[in-house]
Amino acid sequence: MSILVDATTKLVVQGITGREGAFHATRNKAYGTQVVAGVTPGKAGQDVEGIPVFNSVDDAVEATGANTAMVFVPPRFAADAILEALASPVETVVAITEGIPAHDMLRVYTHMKSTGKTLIGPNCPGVISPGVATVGIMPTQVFQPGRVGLVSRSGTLTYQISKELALLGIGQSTVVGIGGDPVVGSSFIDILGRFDADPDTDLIVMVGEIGGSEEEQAAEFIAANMSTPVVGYIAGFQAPPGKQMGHAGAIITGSSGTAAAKKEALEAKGVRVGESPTEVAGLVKQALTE
Amino acid sequence: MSILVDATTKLVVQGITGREGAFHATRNKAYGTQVVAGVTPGKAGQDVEGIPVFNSVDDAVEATGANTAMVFVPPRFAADAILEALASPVETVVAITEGIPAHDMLRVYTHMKSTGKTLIGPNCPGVISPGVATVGIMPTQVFQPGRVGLVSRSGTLTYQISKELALLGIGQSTVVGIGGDPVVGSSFIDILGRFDADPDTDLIVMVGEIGGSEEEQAAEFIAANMSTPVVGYIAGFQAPPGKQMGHAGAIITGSSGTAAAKKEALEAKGVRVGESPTEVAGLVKQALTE
Amino acid sequence: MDLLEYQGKRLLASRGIEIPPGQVAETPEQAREAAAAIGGKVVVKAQVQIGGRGKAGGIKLAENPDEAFEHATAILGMDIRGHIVKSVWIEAASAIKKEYYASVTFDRAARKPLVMLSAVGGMDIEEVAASQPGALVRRHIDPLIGFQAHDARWLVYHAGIDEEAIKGTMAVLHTLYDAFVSLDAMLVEINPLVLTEDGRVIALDAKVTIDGNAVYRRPELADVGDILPDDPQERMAKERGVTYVKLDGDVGILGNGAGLVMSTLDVVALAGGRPANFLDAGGGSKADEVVTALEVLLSDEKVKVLLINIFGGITRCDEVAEGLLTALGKLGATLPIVVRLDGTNEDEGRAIIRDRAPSNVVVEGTMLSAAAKAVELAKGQA
Amino acid sequence: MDLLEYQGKRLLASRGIEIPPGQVAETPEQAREAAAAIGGKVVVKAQVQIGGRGKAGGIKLAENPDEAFEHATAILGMDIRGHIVKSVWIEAASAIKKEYYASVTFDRAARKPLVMLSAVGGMDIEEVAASQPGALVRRHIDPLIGFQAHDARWLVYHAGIDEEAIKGTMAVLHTLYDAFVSLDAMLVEINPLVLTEDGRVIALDAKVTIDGNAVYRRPELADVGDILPDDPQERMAKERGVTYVKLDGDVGILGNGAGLVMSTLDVVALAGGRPANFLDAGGGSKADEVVTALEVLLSDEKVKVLLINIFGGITRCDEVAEGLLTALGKLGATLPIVVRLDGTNEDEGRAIIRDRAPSNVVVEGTMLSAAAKAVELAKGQA
Repeated sequence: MSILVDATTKLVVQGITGREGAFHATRNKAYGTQVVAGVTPGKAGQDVEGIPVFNSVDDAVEATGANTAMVFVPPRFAADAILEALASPVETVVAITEGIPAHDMLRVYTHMKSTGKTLIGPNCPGVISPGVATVGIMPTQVFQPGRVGLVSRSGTLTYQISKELALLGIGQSTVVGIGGDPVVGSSFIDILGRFDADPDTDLIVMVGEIGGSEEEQAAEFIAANMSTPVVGYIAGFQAPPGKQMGHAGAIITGSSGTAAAKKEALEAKGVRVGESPTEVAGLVKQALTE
Repeated sequence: MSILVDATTKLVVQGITGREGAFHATRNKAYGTQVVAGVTPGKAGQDVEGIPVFNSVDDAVEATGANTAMVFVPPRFAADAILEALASPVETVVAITEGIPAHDMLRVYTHMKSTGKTLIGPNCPGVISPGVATVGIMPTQVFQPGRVGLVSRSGTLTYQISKELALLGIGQSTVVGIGGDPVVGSSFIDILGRFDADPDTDLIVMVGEIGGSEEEQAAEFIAANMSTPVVGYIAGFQAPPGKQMGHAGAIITGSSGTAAAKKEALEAKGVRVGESPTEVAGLVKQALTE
Repeated sequence: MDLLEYQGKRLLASRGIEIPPGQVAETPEQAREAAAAIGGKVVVKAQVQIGGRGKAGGIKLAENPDEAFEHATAILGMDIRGHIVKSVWIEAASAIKKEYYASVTFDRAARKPLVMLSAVGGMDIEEVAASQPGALVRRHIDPLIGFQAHDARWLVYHAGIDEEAIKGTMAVLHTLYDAFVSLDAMLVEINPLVLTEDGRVIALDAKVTIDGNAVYRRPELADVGDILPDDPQERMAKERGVTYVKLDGDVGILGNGAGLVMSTLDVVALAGGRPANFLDAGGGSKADEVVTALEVLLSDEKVKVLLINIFGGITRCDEVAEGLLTALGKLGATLPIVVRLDGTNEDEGRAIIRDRAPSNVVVEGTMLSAAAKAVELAKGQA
Repeated sequence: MDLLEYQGKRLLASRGIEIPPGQVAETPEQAREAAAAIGGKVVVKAQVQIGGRGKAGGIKLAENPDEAFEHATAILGMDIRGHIVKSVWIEAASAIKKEYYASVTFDRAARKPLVMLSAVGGMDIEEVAASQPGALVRRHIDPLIGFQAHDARWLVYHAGIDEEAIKGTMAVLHTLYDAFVSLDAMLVEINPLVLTEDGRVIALDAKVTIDGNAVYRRPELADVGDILPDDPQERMAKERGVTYVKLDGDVGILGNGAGLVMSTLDVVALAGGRPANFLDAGGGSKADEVVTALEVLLSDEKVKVLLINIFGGITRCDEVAEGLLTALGKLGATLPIVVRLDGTNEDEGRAIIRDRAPSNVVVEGTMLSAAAKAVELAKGQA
């Protein structure tokens, strides 16, 4: 088992005829994901390495039964592409695109909530259920099947922690990159809840970073609602206050956004927090053998 | 029992210091409704016949525990007033105001759906649960307590049919005027579903008119989902096609909007339809004694 | 509020949709001048608030200004299904390659705006919708998100718009939706939307209906104005803000509330009578409105009997009775009048009629008996 | 993208918020001329992208043009917390009756715009928020419905805005929200918003931050331009589109992906070292970006050791290795460089370094060991 992405996932890739879209659609397919369709307006009838291209997501769904969309279109057109997917029968949308205007995402997010559908990202590496399927741009060789769920705001840091877990022989049920933008479709809480309900996830690693108050909110949620144990990691203890750190999101907003405050909030709710990726992997190992 | 309005209703009247607002707030209170507050911006601290006035719905709710709002503000400001009520803890909003621009209501309606709250109206006479409480402008003397639910797009026609029922000794659990505007907050189907779930409603009278396809949709809903019997009435058999008849809504849109088509659609689903208010009352009497 | 073709076209043109150059003319001479100014072949089009102008002979092609003069002479003053032609729109004739259909309207059932597009446009779009449902594609829009690029793409691809017209049609759809919202319209329709021989996408007609409740906040409609009906009663009713529709019977009907009035029409018909009109004095009718309404009805010579059916709610029956007496005193009508008063202050209202009304006014206790009485009296007058 | 006070003010003024008349000056002479043109008392205000100007002496009242000249002379060139003052804004002094605070910003936690208002404005709004939480009222806005009249009413009544300023403050709030949306802003803030002695509500300051991802669609920002930092490395990084922040240590750090770089900083600190910077070459770093990033780092004399920490995903380790060789060839750096390469094509990347890199470059197998090695080397250099 796994969450969000599995053997029943039928993927339509929006922006499939672009360089990145074509590259990752092909790679996702090679990993075993059912990549059933692509969309590029005006290019219906073409194909990308055997994946048929359609003019609209609706057409792709009608012809192929796609239930998940991955968005690879450039930032200026990405909000429209996400809205198109949300207007179609597709249930889950994974938006990889980086650089979408925040106000676009505010509108898309608010609309998405009223549809009851799921959006992961934007500006995220995607979702992988190791050994089963991957939707996104994650380097698949880093991951191995297992029973630890991982959710992260950061891409490469996710790979780092997965690597540390692998060194200890620990694999993942699903790894979810939720993205670091100011407005993302799914929060830590949304994903933690899904992992908690997944019978094949024994423990969850939550990888946060400075800025915002999502980790603090997650701490409350974990204490109030979850039975699956969580191990936390927060990046940015050495980050200077008030400076923007690459992710538009990583701006410290008052004391609540510091790494120390986040660690404290999590530990106050019984979540063990490692100070380095290596320590996190150790804590996971320890928790699993308790 | 009853629906929407009952002994637990605590009403805040928006626009209470206007002529109509003050008049009907006072009348509703005299009937037994708990009219706990009024709102007129800038007039906090005043009162209308003992009903305290606040600057905002939030303040009114905080001070009085109001759970229902009635909107009496002029059409140019009514959409804002409904949105204010929806943004407050109030759960049910009854909008009496006539003449609200349709595009305002499109936006308000779509927003309302995402809040999970209930809006009755606008351009409606309100809701009465005879002998218990009334919210709106209906002449209370026409109604008497009983076990027949009544839902109608029209005001005075509602009174006429209630009068005919009274002549046969039949009272109502609740009477709901949903309003005749192109976009209203609650449809026939919404109200039929509530009546169907009400243990103290034995039969429902649905009073429709020409235009739109709401009655046709209701017929489908009744056949598919309801156990409580329904008696129907449609006004407008003699209405000329394609002319607007007072209610902006009553425009015939293709053959589906005619009174004959609506009657046929309802009868095809087993709903008895009277051709005059008198006949409707007779059908109700007959159905109740079967 | 329905706009005339040229009014709608100008509003669309000001938002960026291309229309052929044109001018309004109210006389044949103006039509000739307009045709001369525009140059080349022109089309002379009757400006009336009703469809089917072409079939009725209200649209003519003119080769030159003199022909435009002739056509305008024929068309001005023409009666098209009850509408007298008071102006014509003279516009340059277009070289048409394809005719499409595009509209944005209000779908009451879905409570959403509905955009429709067809690659098979032209006069009989309703027939297209009925006989080739696939040829008219429909897409609902979330009014809070608005019309998006993907909506436009979906529509043009699914309607099968020609490749060379795709970009232009998508632009028209965006503008049409913007017009729908920014004009507080209930309908904006272009039929036909034309692909010209030289590859432009232009509007050859425009039908725009504005929400009367929102005109106050649309200053660009200030000089459009509402067009008064030609029928004298309908005109009087509209001037005085009363909802009135003329029918072809002889029983004049006055009630309060649209539903009750429609029901009254039906009950009169069931009793074997023929309603002369629909007249709703409003749910909250006061004495003044009753007087106004009676003035409208009594000015119609076809009305033989009057049926007044009032159910008092906000309306008080005694005020209605006083209004009736005032109107009768002022207008001195002698035709039979059947009155039914129920609801708020019904006893006081009935007493006023009984005690002070002239003998041609009778009170009935129920809607059914009042209708029967009115029909009986109408038959007696025939 | 942070705007200077006067840029923000002009954008608000163009939307209808009143500001005092003013001019920008880049020399004391221009300041004198501006003061003369404005007339009366003026305020000379340092234009820098950082708060706390007043406390730092960057805001001065001038009684006349000569005083404006003197103040401008003192303020221009001043270093305010690392920002050099390059221009001053000269504006008419206002007769202040009350100071309020108003802002619209982005609440990440709620994923909604947040409007804040206080009747206790002025410099230390953060202290007000901390010490008198009730004095700063907050209201979230649904971005699809937008800011409504009831939101404005709720804010002014709950903030306790003075009666005479209510109407003006509500108008400012509407405009402020409109600016937030129509400028693609992350923050629009007026502190203080002032009620003047003669009853007007005007903006005496403006802080506007624009979403860099949306600048392309806001033509009115075209001539605003992004302001380059004064620090040479930060300036170079910004010019080349690399995310860089200078810190005060000696271990230069380069990684791909903000999270991984932050984590690298932490691990270096845990190992006892002091990071010299944050530098994210991007999640999808290519060889070119590595070269650029290295150029930025190597130009900083404080950097004694370089730690390169790459986890290849989209980024390919062999390309990073090639980029490193290219940069070293070009720049000829001799300081110790610790490289850790993992992920896509890690073996190829490591082999390139091992086989072809100069001897000052060492490869480590894990992030932890690489950090330890870098710290050890830095201490050796000290």
